[in-house]
Amino acid sequence: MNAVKTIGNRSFWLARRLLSGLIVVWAAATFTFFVQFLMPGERAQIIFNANTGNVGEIPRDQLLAINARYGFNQPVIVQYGKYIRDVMHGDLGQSYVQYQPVTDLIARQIGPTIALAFAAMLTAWIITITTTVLFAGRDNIWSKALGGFQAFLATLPPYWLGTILLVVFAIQLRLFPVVGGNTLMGLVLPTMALALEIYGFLGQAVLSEFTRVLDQPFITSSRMRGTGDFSVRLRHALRHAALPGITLSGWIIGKLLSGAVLIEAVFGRQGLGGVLVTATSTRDIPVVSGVILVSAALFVATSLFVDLTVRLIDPRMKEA
Amino acid sequence: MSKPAAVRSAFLLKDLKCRLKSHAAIIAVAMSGLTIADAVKAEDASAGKPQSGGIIRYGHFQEPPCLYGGWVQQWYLQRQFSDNLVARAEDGRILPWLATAWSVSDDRKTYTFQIKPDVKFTDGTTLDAQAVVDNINGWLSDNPELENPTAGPYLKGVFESAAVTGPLTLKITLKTPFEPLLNVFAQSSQGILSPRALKSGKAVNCESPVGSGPFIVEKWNRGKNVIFRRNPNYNSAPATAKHQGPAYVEGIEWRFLADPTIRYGSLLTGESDVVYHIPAVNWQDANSHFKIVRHLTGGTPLRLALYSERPPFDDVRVRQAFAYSSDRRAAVQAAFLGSLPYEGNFALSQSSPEYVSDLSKSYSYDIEKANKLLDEAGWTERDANGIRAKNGKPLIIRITYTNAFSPPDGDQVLQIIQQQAKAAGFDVRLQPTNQADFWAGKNFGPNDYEIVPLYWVAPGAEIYRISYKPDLNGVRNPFNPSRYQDVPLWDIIQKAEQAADKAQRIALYQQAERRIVENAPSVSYTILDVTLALADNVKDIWLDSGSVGEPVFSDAYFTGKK
Amino acid sequence: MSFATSSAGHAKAFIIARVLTGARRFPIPVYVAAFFTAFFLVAGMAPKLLQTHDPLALGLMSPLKAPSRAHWLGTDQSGRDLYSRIVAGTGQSLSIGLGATALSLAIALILGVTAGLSGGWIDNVLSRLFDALFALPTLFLALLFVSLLGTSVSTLIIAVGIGTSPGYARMVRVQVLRVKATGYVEAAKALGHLPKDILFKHILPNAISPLATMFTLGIGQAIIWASGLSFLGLGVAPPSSEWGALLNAGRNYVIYAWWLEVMPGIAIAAFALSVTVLGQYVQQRLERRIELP
Amino acid sequence: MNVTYPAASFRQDATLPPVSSPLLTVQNLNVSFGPAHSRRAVVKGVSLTVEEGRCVAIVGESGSGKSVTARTLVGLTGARSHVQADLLTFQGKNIDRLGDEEWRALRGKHIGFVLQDALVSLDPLRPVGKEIGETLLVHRAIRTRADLTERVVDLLKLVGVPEPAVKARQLPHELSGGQRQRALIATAIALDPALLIADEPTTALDVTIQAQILDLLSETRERGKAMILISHNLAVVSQMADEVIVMRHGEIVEHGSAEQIFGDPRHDYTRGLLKAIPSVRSRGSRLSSSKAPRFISAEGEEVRELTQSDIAQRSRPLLEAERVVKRFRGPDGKLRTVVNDVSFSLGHGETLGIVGESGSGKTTVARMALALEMPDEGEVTLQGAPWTAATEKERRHRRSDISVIYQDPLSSFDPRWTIERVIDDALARRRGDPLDRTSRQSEVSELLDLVGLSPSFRTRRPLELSGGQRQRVAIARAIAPRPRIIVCDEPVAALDVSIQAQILDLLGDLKSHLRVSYLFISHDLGVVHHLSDRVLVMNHGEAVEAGGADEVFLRPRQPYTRKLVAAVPQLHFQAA
Repeated sequence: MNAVKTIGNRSFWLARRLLSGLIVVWAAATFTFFVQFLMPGERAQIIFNANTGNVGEIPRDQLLAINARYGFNQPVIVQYGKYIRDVMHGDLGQSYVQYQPVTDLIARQIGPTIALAFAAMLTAWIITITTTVLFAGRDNIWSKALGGFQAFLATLPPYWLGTILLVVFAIQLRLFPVVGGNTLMGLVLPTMALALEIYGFLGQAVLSEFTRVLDQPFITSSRMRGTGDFSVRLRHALRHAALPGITLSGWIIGKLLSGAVLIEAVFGRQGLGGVLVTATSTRDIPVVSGVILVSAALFVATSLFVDLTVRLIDPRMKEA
Repeated sequence: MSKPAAVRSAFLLKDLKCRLKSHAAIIAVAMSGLTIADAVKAEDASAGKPQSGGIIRYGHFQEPPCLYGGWVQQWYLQRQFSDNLVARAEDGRILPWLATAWSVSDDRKTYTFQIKPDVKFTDGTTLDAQAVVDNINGWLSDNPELENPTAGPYLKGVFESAAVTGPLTLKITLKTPFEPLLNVFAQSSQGILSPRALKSGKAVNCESPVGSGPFIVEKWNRGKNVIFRRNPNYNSAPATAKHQGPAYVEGIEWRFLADPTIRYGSLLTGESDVVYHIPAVNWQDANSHFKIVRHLTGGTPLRLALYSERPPFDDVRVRQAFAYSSDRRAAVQAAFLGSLPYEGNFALSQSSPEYVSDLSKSYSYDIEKANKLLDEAGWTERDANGIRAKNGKPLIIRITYTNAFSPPDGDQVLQIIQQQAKAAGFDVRLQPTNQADFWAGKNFGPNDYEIVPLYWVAPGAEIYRISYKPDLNGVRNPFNPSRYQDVPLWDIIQKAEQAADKAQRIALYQQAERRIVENAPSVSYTILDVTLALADNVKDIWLDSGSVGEPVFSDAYFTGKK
Repeated sequence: MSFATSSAGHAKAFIIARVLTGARRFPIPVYVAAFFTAFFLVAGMAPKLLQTHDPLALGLMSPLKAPSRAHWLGTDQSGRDLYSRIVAGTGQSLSIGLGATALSLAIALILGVTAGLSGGWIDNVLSRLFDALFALPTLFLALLFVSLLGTSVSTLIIAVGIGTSPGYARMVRVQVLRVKATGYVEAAKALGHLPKDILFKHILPNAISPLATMFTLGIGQAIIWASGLSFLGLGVAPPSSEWGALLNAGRNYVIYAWWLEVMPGIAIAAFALSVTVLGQYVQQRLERRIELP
Repeated sequence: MNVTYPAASFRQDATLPPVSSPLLTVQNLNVSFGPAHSRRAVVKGVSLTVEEGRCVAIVGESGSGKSVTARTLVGLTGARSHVQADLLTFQGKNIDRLGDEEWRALRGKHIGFVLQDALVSLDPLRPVGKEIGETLLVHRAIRTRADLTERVVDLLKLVGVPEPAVKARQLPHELSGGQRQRALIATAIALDPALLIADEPTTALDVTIQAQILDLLSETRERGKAMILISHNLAVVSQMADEVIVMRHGEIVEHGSAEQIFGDPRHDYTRGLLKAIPSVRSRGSRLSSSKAPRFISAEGEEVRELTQSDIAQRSRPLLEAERVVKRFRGPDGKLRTVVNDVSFSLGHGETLGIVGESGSGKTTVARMALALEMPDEGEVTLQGAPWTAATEKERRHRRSDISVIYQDPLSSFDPRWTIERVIDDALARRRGDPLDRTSRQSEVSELLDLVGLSPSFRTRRPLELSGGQRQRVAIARAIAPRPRIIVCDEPVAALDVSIQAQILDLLGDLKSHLRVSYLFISHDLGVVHHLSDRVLVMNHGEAVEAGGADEVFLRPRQPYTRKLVAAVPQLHFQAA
């Protein structure tokens, strides 16, 4: 009976979260749809120029033909309706420039980005957990230095760090490939560049909570049972300290695409970031909208995942 | 220095293309036939016999949206998988390729071509006269799927028809004589593609185009590389090639490494066998460690076009003063660190046949002359910062350029000019403009700039027709961004074009050259190149100097163990 | 002791003594941070005081010189003094950092306070809006503004300011909700104070003060963001030596002339870190008397 | 932890304790905190012994060093501490130079420790079964997983947790307060340690639960184990202890048998503590030694004469709640009735005590009286006029008639504001004559004086005050607008007994001099009884019993009231 209630609660919560996630994605889609009208330049002109390498006025008949082909001559609200309908059917349109359906373009580039983001996040967590458990809240110099070190990492521009890592470890020391692609070794440096910045923030959040938790009565209580220090840190404090870190991770993932754009540029990697920058610089609006939409959806999905994780770790949240 | 000139040339080419509202920019590049200059040939005959095998890892620069088309980045790629009707040698001679022989009628309006037998596209279909005719008709049609943005603007005005006269013979008829026809056919964007494959639409062909060339596109990993596989049945190498038959190497991994640090770094670490454009800062290093293959282009040099239709540059003295006000030789040395030569001849690149070398010494840095000229021109007022003014109007010079396309090396020259010209009282302002804005025409309105940097690659002085034709009969010449209107110059150019005698033609062109330099509608500083750096164990990669210097890998081979 | 009767000298001595004894208790990092912050502030406001060379003066004979006594941080490809260029770029970088953060916080404050105070559907709509904006890549928003407004310092301020505001807006909202639920707000209500008085006297000051640290953190982050845009070629026009532009320009020289890339990066990190350290310290000092342990 | 030892020669003697040594011996224990140059002594020269099977209680107020003393016995005084003792033996072994490993072997296995408030002393993210199992696992007391589960369930059964198998898998917050505390005790007694230290084991618990927990601890003791009980609550201690140690400021003030301490306290401090406990016997007398303040304003006239209208209104109740009902929506979306059909009235100069355990709805009633919460049914009227039924705008100018003192004054002060501003802010709401700036300033001083604070407090901020000082400021703020009613919501629950006595005295003094009425809410029957004229007993949102204070507490009619009264621990050895 208790269990039934819990499940009921959870599906109610999940339904609400999914709904608000959909609203967010819809809002992002709407936003990008209307933003294209703010961008300078007429769409037919951009398409024509992109395909022919031209600029400026184009022949009127060409303009009309393109407008008709893409439906630009219809009322905006009709275009919007069609856009939303297509999006709901999983059709993000056709690139103006690249002769490809947007979904194909994104599908092919999303893998490396997700791999990078995931690897960076994972690495950041591993470093966070290791350094926190080993050094946090101790009465020594390392413990004091840890927070400062993290703050320092958080203030390094990640692409700058990436460049330095690339030159030092790939070009000078030749420990890692310069052109890494998606090989494991090639992933190391971009991952570190991104992960160290994430660690700067994540580590600080986890560290402060960890330090706080170490003073909690239940920690003392556990020590009073004879539990060893390492065990107390790992079994008790870490779980608590991880919670704000997980929440923060949700935020960071949302910003990861932006960071990945720069890191991908530094390391010459494939990825959504490059797609977005190229598309923006060529006003390839369907691609821009598509990438935004996908990243918004990713963000919503990861937020949901984060919330679920938090609720898994902290069952008290179920009741909140 | 670093992003060597080739990168820059590709970029500026694109800029110009955008800006000039026409396809013709591409044409101009396509005309870069006579450019040879100091191209280093990959000879190395002593290295022994070519051996088969290996995959060349080539670090290229930019990735185009489609594997073939009008942009120079697409030409580079198309050269690998398609063959042209004819080839063009460095010295400008037209040599056989798919056409084994051809003849031209006396009225210079009908061309008859004999096609090489037994050539197959890599989809198995036969490359015969019909296939060539289908290609040509497609280029010049209005079908956006087939239209050729290079050949179209060249030929649409003069082309009448193309017809098959036999399985391996075809005839092309023109409305009026057009001497550069074979030059056009020799350019990579006019490579012949499989008509059957083209039927499946541009989206498919952009990803996996089918030609008859030495390599087959196996896979295009967008954002990363194009994998080329050797065409094992290749039997249609041009006469300019070093050998006939299939390529020695098994394939090419054509990587897009836009970042110069990574590109050159990958050569340093041995991850690439060949890379495009060496960063200027690494030029010395590259020369001492790697083999350099280089092609300096002809046509106009890289120059600053001064808007001469309105003040301040409507006054020739101000233009000349601007030319005197900067030490461009030193600027080029500083920015390119020797990877590109200084070019002081505002009219023509040093690799052009009509080049007058003493002109390159004109307008050497002379701040006193600049001041004197400006005083004469009436720009006598000076503000606290030393900026001149005339009738209360400050001497502001805005330079519009695309920062997305202009690597820091190029910026550097502009920044040096900006700083030096200040001493003469010019307030030079840089207006970097991103690619998208460029396409939307931002900072390019008639009143938005005083200077735009540009170049136009061509074989030689014939480029004057495009760059300096005045607006006659109300027809605006869109390719003259300095808006320099000089009817006497135009007369000289036309006379040169009509001169039958070569020596007389050159003399006339040189007369035009001197006139251009004297009037300074533009101020040049360097020229463009295509440069590759090769690892030691790679031999016989050459640049197709008859075209725009596309790298050719079909003769390349590895020495030693690979 | 009565200040009315004590001499001014007395009071001064008292204050000096306080400052001295207080100063002894500053941790060393705070000293370092204060030094750097002061340095960059002077560099931002009066660059000439700190420059050793004209940042624009060309030295075509001495390009790409490694750091030396003549050029503390070396020279760039045109022989310009890198140290002086970093100093010269400080003003713009600081404007971007401060301006973007101020704009971001202003937007966040208006929206966050509105959402937090209103509750109900307004809160719901605004919260979803924050979510939606938050879900958009910051870089996209920045790209958008750059293409709408062109490249300049003010564009970077607007782009970074708006791009980073949804995150702050969420924090403000949470803070407002927190303060709204405190006993002192209820106590003020129980005393019969007007809602607007409660808003300005209690809710705003208490909701904002924990964000002060965020502000100092944000300045550094805004500079980093802006330099990221410069890196993509969307920064301020040359010959500006805004730090991001220096980073971007230095990148191509990194193999040969490492200082061109390393030094501006260190400048960014040093400033961002100093401001953060100082901000946290000042916040701690100020809030020690009023913050719950 | 930084332990320094006395001279080696002395140590050698100490390592050879007599055969019939007590379980635990502490001689001259000193503990200090902080770095060497600014060391702060918190335990000074404490000596004690615990014999097998005996219960020694350490009593003291906050800051007395009682908890630190206890923690020294398990080596958990913290990283910055400095411990020094002439002798520290447990089971005949020296425990003052133990290494980390040795301490761990001792903790949980030989010395069990129960902290106060299980909600924070059990890991909120781990099932209680795991926490109990931890003791067993750490000391390798079980072999298999099934063994572990079985032992945990047995232990939960032993401490009287119902459905032990189910509860073992639940998180602390899913258990009731009493069950939690039982589970916490189970973690401490899992390995049947020779010594059990219980640090405030019943603080924050309702009286009925407190009684149960004390019973449980007594059972443990009856099994022959020694115990150190630490508490601020003398009544709790008097029920359990064989021996009592009274500590203040880190020193032992008095040490003796329970009979002696409670029956014949020798030290003034001990006597004061005993006297400070409010109860039925203390009614009408002062709890603290403080003098009643002078309630004379600067002008020399007595504050607040009764006016004609006051007298006219006297016949009517000031505040009246008429069958109020309040429901809240729970997290599961269901409505829960928190206050059900409660009526009461409060007359002029009267104190109505509302007493009940946590969750009884008493605070919600207070909030409805303040019109901070609106009843779903019924209404509250103030001075005969609609109160909860009025609009906030109408209410606003009448709010100065009714003010409030919270349990946690700290959170009710804006942390940024100085005390002066806090009180000034309330003064600004005084009805009638608006005060100008200077008169408000002098009024602030007067109010501070009235609540027994010196004017130097004006510039302080809430965080810089002690708990008792804060509550005085809260009172000053409450009386500043000259209200007719003050709602006191658990005003002394967070205070030490001596401070509590002072505050209760102050409230009593103010009542008689300002002629305000109190709506006094507390869980502490003694406090309510001490102060109230009439009493309302609440349980699960309903009014169980109402009537005169003596009537209800001395002759309770309802079973719930009886149970409540019975659960209150009584001093077993009340001084004559």
